[in-house]
Amino acid sequence: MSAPGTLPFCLRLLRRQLVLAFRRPIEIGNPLLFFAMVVALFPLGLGPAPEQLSGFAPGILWIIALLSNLLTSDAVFRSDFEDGSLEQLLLSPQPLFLSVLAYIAAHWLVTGVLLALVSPVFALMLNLPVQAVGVLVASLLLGSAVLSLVGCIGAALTVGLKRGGMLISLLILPFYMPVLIFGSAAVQGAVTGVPAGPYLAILGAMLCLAIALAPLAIAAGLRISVDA
Amino acid sequence: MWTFFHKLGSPPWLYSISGTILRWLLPITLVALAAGIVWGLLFTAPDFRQGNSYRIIYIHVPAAVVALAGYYVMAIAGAISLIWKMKMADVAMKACAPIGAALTFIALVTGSIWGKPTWGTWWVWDARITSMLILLFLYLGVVALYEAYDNKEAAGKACAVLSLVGMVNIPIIYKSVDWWYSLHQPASIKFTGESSIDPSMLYPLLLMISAFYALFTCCLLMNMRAELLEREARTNWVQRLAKQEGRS
Amino acid sequence: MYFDSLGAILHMDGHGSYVWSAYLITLIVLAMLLLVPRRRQRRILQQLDGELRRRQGTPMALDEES
Amino acid sequence: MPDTPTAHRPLLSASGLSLERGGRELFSALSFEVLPGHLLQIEGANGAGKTSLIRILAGLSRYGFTGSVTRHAPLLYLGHQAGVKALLTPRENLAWHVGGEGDYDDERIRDALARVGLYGYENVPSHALSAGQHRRVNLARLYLSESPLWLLDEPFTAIDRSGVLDLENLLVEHVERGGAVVMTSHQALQVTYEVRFLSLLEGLRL
Repeated sequence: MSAPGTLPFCLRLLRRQLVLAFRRPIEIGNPLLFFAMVVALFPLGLGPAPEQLSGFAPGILWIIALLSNLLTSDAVFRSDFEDGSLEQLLLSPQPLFLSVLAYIAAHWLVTGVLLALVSPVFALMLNLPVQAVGVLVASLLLGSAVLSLVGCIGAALTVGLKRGGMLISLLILPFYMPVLIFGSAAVQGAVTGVPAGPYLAILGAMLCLAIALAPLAIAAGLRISVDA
Repeated sequence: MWTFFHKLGSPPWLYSISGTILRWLLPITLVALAAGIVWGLLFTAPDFRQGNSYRIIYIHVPAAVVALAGYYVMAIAGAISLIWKMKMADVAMKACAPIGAALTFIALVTGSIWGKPTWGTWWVWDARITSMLILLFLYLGVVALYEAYDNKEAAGKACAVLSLVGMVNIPIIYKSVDWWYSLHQPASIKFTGESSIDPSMLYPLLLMISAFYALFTCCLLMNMRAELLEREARTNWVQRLAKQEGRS
Repeated sequence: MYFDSLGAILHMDGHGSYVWSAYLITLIVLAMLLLVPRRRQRRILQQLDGELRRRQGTPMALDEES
Repeated sequence: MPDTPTAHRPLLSASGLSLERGGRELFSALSFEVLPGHLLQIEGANGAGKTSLIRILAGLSRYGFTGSVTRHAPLLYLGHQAGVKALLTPRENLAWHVGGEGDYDDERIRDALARVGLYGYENVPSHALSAGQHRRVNLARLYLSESPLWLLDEPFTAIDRSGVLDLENLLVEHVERGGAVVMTSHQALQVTYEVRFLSLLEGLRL
């Protein structure tokens, strides 16, 4: 018997993270609930006029998706850090780059993908024109993967800190901005009839870059956090 | 090359050489700064469209340029500290963040003050100002992360990682903000293009940019010296120094 | 010199308050940037010197105490 | 795989390790080698730096010390925390362990859990187990592991008397097979095997 291959190991990690998430369903529900509640805040703050809301809808939906992603990314490594599993992960003979990707994939599946899938409901509540809903879902799917990758950098750097919650937002929000710009522009474009392909392509390019580089930073961050 | 690195890694050597550099550089910087300010404020003709308010350019642009360059200095120092585990690079990186944040702050405040007579409003979400604001956030993130760690060595490493991530992201952020602004461009607001700037305005600007670079270097060295003393407080050379200079 | 009088310098055709306030703020921030590390350096050295003297217990320190 | 251990090739060598914390020197110029068959106990009072040393040896601490550590063999490190997820069952905890050491089938896991006295607990959610049982789940990794080098930080904490005996036997078995153990503990090992002691201040002694 020898160490498992890298791919089986990563799939096993992914499965472990997903099982952990689904055994505590409330943790999965929280970001969705957050999404719904903040959506309800905007008509209260901006007024219920449908035209106005539909004008702001792409930006609003993207900002809320971004915030709910941000709020959950803090927890990605925290429980593993607290119970010592993270030390074991660092000592494992498997490449940390790929095991970290498994963690991120799990996070993306239970927040980003889920948010993207329920977003049409909220889009309709905010009077987003129907022709833009498809682009909204696609841009959220792509964009939230980038958000998860970048958010985990912040999570890795702050996981060892007792009061990391607020700090992670300060570190990570600037890096979210390009994603927000192109994500909401894609939806905005779809509303006005501009083809969304180029925007989605740029989001895809960001995703490729993030997949290539973010795990390096996350691995370094985890080593530092465990060391401190 | 390697011996130079080794020397750089030696705190007493760095302390004394930076002292020598500062003795020359600081006066030169202050004179250049004063000369540039007087030149820009009093001896140049006003811009034909913006009038005298454009004189703010002599501090706004240098501060912005050096603030951005400072982030790269910080990130490179961070990379050196991560790769070669050089403690002095750690010290330099840590010293960069507050200086860069202060310069970014200057660029933002002067830009905002400049905006009032030019655009009639204190704040415009123009591409350059927005980018500067994000740069300020990036700097403050590094400072906040450093302060959050109790273990200062780990803090240095974490900030190095963060500043490297920032270095990769800054071009992306700048390009996206540029693009975003061109998408939403309000028509009437535009800078007088800096490419067509008159030489009589350009020379004092170049002088000020150089002076700001020198000033950044001076502040960096001074911060590093203070940081060095604090980190090396238990060593002989610092204690000797304290006996000589501490009793004033 | 572009301006004729001190008044013109201060007024700058109505933009004086903006220009001067911008320069003033800049100078204050720059001065702080230069003074803070200097003061910090001096404080560290003084503290360390005090610590060393305390440890050696020189009579000078006793005199000051009484 | 410790099948044909070459007794003179070290599994781990440390040279010139020095560590300073808060202006206090915890240890300095510590050099030693861990050979197959060594059972090494790190000695020192609370706060003497035992945990710091074992984390340096494991490679978890990478900054703040001088000297170098070379690891020549796969290692298994058990730290203070059990690393057991309350939401997973003991079987899942071991089968999906993030350490990624090996693929263990259910039978091996059942055996290992039986050895640490958790027979029949394979599929109970871990939050129903006590802290001591969490530690036992973690110790079950020792029965599964094939790493020749074990670094154990206070393995006896929260383990009852019979558990301690089992563990001591396991350690001896492991070193007799050609493995090596480096451990910290406050209590003396009750074993017939030769135990080496590493004092943080004086270095290696028998």
